[in-house]
Amino acid sequence: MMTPMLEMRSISKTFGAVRALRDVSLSVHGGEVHALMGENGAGKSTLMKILSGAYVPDPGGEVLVNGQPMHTGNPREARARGIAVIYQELSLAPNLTVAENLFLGEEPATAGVVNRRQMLRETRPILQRLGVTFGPDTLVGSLSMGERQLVEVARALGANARIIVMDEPTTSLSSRETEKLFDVIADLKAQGIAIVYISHRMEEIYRLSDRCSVLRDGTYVGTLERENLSAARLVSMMVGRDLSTFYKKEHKATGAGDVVLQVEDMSDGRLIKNCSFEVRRGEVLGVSGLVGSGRTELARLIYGADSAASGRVILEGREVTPKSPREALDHGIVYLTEDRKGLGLFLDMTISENVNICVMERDAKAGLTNFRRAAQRARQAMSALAVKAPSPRITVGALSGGNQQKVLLARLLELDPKVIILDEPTRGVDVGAKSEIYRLIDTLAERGMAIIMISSELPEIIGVADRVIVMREGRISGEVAAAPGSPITQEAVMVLSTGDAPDTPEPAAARAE
Amino acid sequence: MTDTTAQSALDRRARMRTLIRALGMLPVLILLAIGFEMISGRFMSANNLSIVMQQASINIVLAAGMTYVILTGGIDLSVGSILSASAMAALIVSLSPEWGMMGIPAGMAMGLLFGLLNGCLIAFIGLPPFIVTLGSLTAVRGVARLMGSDTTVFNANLPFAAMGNGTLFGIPWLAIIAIFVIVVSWFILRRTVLGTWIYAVGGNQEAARLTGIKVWLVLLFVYAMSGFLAGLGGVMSASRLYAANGLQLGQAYELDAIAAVILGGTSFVGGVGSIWGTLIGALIIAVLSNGLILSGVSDIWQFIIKGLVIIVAVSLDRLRLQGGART
Amino acid sequence: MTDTTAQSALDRRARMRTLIRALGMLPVLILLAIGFEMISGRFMSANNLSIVMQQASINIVLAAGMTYVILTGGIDLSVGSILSASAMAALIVSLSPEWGMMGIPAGMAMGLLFGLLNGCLIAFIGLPPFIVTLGSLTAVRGVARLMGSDTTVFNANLPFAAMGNGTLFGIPWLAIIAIFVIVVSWFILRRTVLGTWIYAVGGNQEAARLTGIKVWLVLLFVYAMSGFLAGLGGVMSASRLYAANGLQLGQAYELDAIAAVILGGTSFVGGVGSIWGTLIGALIIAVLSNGLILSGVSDIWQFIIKGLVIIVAVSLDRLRLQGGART
Amino acid sequence: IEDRAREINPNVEVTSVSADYDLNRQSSQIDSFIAAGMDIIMLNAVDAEAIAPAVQRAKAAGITVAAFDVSAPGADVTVMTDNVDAGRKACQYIVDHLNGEGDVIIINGPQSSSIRDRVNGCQEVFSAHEGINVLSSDQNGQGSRDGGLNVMQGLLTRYDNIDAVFAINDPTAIGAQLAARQLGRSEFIITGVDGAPDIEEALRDPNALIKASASQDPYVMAGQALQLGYEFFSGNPPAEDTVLLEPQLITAENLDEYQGWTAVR
Ligand SMILES: Nc1ncnc2c1ncn2[C@@H]1O[C@H](COP(=O)(O)OP(=O)(O)OP(=O)(O)O)[C@@H](O)[C@H]1O
Ligand SMILES: Nc1ncnc2c1ncn2[C@@H]1O[C@H](COP(=O)(O)OP(=O)(O)OP(=O)(O)O)[C@@H](O)[C@H]1O
Ligand SMILES: [Mg+2]
Ligand SMILES: [Mg+2]
Repeated sequence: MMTPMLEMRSISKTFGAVRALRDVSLSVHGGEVHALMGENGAGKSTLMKILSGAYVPDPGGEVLVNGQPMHTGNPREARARGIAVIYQELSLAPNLTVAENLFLGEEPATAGVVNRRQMLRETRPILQRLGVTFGPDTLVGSLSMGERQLVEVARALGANARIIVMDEPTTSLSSRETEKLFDVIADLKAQGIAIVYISHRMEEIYRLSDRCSVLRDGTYVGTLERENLSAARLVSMMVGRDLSTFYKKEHKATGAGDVVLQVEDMSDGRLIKNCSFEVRRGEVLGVSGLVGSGRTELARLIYGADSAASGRVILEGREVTPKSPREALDHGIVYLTEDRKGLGLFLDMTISENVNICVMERDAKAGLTNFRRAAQRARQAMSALAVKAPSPRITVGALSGGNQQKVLLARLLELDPKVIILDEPTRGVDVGAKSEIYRLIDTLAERGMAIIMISSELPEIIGVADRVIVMREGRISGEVAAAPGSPITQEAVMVLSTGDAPDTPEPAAARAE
Repeated sequence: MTDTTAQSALDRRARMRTLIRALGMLPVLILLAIGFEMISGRFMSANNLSIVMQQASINIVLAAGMTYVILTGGIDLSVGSILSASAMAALIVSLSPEWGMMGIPAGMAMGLLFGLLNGCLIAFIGLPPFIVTLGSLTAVRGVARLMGSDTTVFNANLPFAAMGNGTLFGIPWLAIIAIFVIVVSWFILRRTVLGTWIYAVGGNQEAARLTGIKVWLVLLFVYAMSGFLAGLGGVMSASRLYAANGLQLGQAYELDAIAAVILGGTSFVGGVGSIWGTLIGALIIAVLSNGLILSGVSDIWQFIIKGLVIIVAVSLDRLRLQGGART
Repeated sequence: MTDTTAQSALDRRARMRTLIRALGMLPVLILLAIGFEMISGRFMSANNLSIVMQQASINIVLAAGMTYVILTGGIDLSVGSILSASAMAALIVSLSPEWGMMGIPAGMAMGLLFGLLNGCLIAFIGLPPFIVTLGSLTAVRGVARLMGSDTTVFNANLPFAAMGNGTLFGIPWLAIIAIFVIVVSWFILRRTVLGTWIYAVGGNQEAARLTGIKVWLVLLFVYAMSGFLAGLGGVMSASRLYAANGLQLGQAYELDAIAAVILGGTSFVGGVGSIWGTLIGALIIAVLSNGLILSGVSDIWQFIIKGLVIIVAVSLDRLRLQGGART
Repeated sequence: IEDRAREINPNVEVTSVSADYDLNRQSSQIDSFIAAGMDIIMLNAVDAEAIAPAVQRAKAAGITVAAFDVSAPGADVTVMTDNVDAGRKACQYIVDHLNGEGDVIIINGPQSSSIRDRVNGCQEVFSAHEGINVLSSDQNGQGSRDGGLNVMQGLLTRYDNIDAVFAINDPTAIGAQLAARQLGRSEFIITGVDGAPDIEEALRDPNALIKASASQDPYVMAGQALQLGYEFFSGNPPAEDTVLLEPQLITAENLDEYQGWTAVR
């Protein structure tokens, strides 16, 4: 057998008291998609960051590229050796344009003077290959999460790397972009490029991976060949439990409840145009659409985070139309942001503080923090949502992505809301946690909460939602409901989101106005 | 069972770490004190320590106010000017025969007023704190000069002179006020809801807004508090000096206050830091000034040594923590 | 086809927006100029405009250096002290009979040296810029005083006096130097790889590190540049005054420089801003100082008006943009 | 100044600016005045030598420059206190009081030419008497109460016995006295320079440590400078272009004769 393109041998890494990785080895061949699986906090990202030079591993391990040892802990060197990484926590400079981000650190230049034209010229085909709608001159700061993720992908493509690591590249991508990405991956494979692919979406792993290695609690568990891949085996390797304990929603076609929330004619004067819909008690309303179709924007309008140009929000028959998040909260409308690090969590504060921050004022006596109540809430929330952390006094920044997501959810649930808007609630969350979140959504619905769930993952939306509205270019392009006996189909949603069906107007025309 | 033990052990360790971070500069302070004692042989006398506390007191009060502001990720450059205007107000009022003691509330009200003005501009119009307080640094300085028609106002029979020069059980009143301010600030920051909000706004202002925190209230509060404490500082200064001067008093005090806060480990980006660190930072600055005079170092060299000690102190801290946080 | 047109229209609009943002304060500048012309009737004379340019020149040079630093999210408080030390160096060297002209490179080298020292501490040890430059603000001031043994150094026959007082086609040399610095800075920031790196480090330092950008190099460069330009400022000041003084020269210049940068729309969080904005910011400050004197406003009121104008200027800007960016 | 200016010409337009001890700023201000077409510039120079080029520019523009308080080379007229003499007088008082023997301290200030002159004058006197031992002369009291107080607190801790203190100006002297009061020290006397209103009050107090201040009179000084400047401007150059006002040592005894700064004239 030929030497693997990439070999990592007995890598360990400790952060202070935390042992993130213990003696992990991994080898990847050219032309192979090697999936890396594991629960949140298993150490996948840490391993990849060691590969990219972002972290210095503990002494003892080594990284070989094409059989040659590589000096670790130096991003430049890793890059020079043909390694490109799409980071899970996006690492873009928001103040620069797409093109500038693509070439960051490798600007085409003569005598130190940037050749902007060349940059733009080389960026366009890469963006076209990914089928994005924004141009190379766009400021990254003005892109949505999903679009930024595509920029990251484009950057890895532009680097002409031999080894590409993709750390959860599809968390904010909808099915169309994901398909595009898969096409690209197939291309890369054909060119003999080695790909390490990290994802919590099982279907992606089945589709893409040639081999799949599993990490658990920072240790290497094993590698499965493609033919041996099965959900049951993977999950039991990842969590050491059986798949059957995981939650699967059975559709009980509800829809009997009264209307709780009505949104009428919402527009923001820019992207969102005349969106109207309603949600009933105990219903899970899915919101689907392509990246950049305006789902997040719409949710923010309803929540009062941005000011609407027109439109009303009617809660239980009364017009509330919140003008600030605070008003929305007071009315019992809560919103879970898709950007948990940027807009959700206070990373330097403890789990307890993050969970309690919304209800603190209510619990307080004469403005004094009620520490006993806070500790109690934090403890209950941590056990109810199975947050894996040694103590509620740990700062949230030190948790893995999935656990951070649960903390954020816990914060909203403490408010006991009437309507809850979840924006990509399972973004970057592992299978176990995902099933817990689905179970939670279902319990909440059963308790009579109205739930709006925005998601880019089609199977998830179809599995969880009772009814799906689909957005395209800032409008609600249609609705798909599950009837007993005829569940929502992926095709129905796809057609509405891309406008490919013959009877819908051409997209360019829609934009032209 | 083991879980809970492990749990509380971790808890304790986390708490220890916070403490160490807060007290980060304490070793530097102690080293400086020992050094100066060895050089001068007089530094550690009770008498001199009380002098150091007294000299530090005004900066401690200003730095306490600055801590609130910097915790929200802002900055207040106007404290020196506000101090000057407040001292003027306190003295002018103290000159009126019957209402002499009203000079104290007058000075503090003056400070509060300017602080509120800063706060309104920052909280409601959303102006950058640096520019707003730079503007008021200049404008309030003008007001302070105007109040005394550009002369030194003095009152040899200041009714509240005891505040500046008296002691309680041998501890100067100024020092007691400063400690009181620190303790109250600790209480506000750590024990009240408002305190948590302050940290939250500093940690991530947009997230705080989305969480329903009244960001405007927090911003208004911190700048008002900073102004109010600068007003208190003005009263303290007036009571100590029996005089105030619109042009010179309080010049560049903002730099000392900010230095104390940053030396104390509070981060410029906001959300991280503690009031105890500020206390230690302010004491380091005061010990340096006093100790260098006591050691007979000439004025010029005092500058050079002070600058170097500040840099070395944070270097030590950084090397010890090995953290890469940018402040 | 339609797609590309729409796209390039969008592109153009984005570029327009950047331009408007960069020139944000230009209307304020023009309004001020017109206002002062109406009040004093002399403001717009060629003679006075050349004086304004000359007065602004040193601050423009300092503010240009400060722009680099603030774009990376840092700050440099030491520019005033470095200016003073460099002016001292330039004058001391100029006094030697043969090597008089060497005063110019000597002053600039002095500035570069201190800038590099700041840069090393920030880039390699990772110390917070505020504390490092606060330390050097103090220490370098001491060095400047030491260099002249605390006296004013004076050279009536300064070999490079033309630089400070001469003109070229009626434009003062100082102004030409300042414009040159701005143009070069624009080129570096907008046209070179290093410039992109500076913006990247300011936008997201961690991302910059991960893409293999030598963050240390960028940091070293910006502080060295700031020091170097402060050194140039020192030479300019020396050539204008024929004298330098370690204690007083350059006091609080850092505030004016920072104010110019922030007035010019550069954000404190880093990564956003342009050098043209800085130029306009510095001109606003100079126009204010000159125009108020020309209009016969008394000193005290000059303070108050200056402070208020600064605040009003950014308020207008903020209201116009309706942006919520915190700086 | 303004009062006196109106006496001379009721329609006068007066603009005053302060330079905050900053040479560059002062230089710019003079340029602005030139542009504004002023007739007379009353200059309180930040630096006695370095201001020369700016003065030259003003004169070249046909403006009369009248320097006061601090000399300015090239000024058309100069009126200033003889600072060396002020230092001499204040310190002579100390020497006399100590009968030529004792440990003394000089609290220095920001190094401007007038302060340097005062210290020089003082040191001249001290060094002429062998019995006088200067313990410290390199501490900076910032010329303010605040700075004087802080520095003196340190010095008092450092030296157990002090016989006399010369402070470079009155605020520093008062600050030093405050420090002594606080620490319960009274073995020494203090002298200063200025004759400001607050020192009058201090001198009046029989328990004061401050015994004397060499006064200067800014009002007279500025007034005279303006008068001379105006005459020069009107084409009558005075016989001497520099007037050194002799400082007057005020003590508790002669305080009643002293007019002070605020007296109505
Ligand atoms: N900078 C850090 N400091 C301290 N601990 C860290 C740091 N980064 C990661 N960890 C810890 O290391 C462990 C592994 O984290 P890592 O991010 O590699 O997990 P992951 O497998 O990528 O999880 P996810 O699926 O949620 O992305 C976690 O326990 C995490 O808390
Ligand atoms: N902060 C912002 N400033 C300017 N434009 C923005 C901003 N955020 C998003 N946009 C634009 O609004 C459009 C819709 O974004 P939105 O986040 O609502 O999309 P989405 O449907 O939620 O997609 P995603 O799956 O990527 O989150 C995007 O094209 C984006 O360019
Ligand atoms: Mg990860
Ligand atoms: Mg979204």
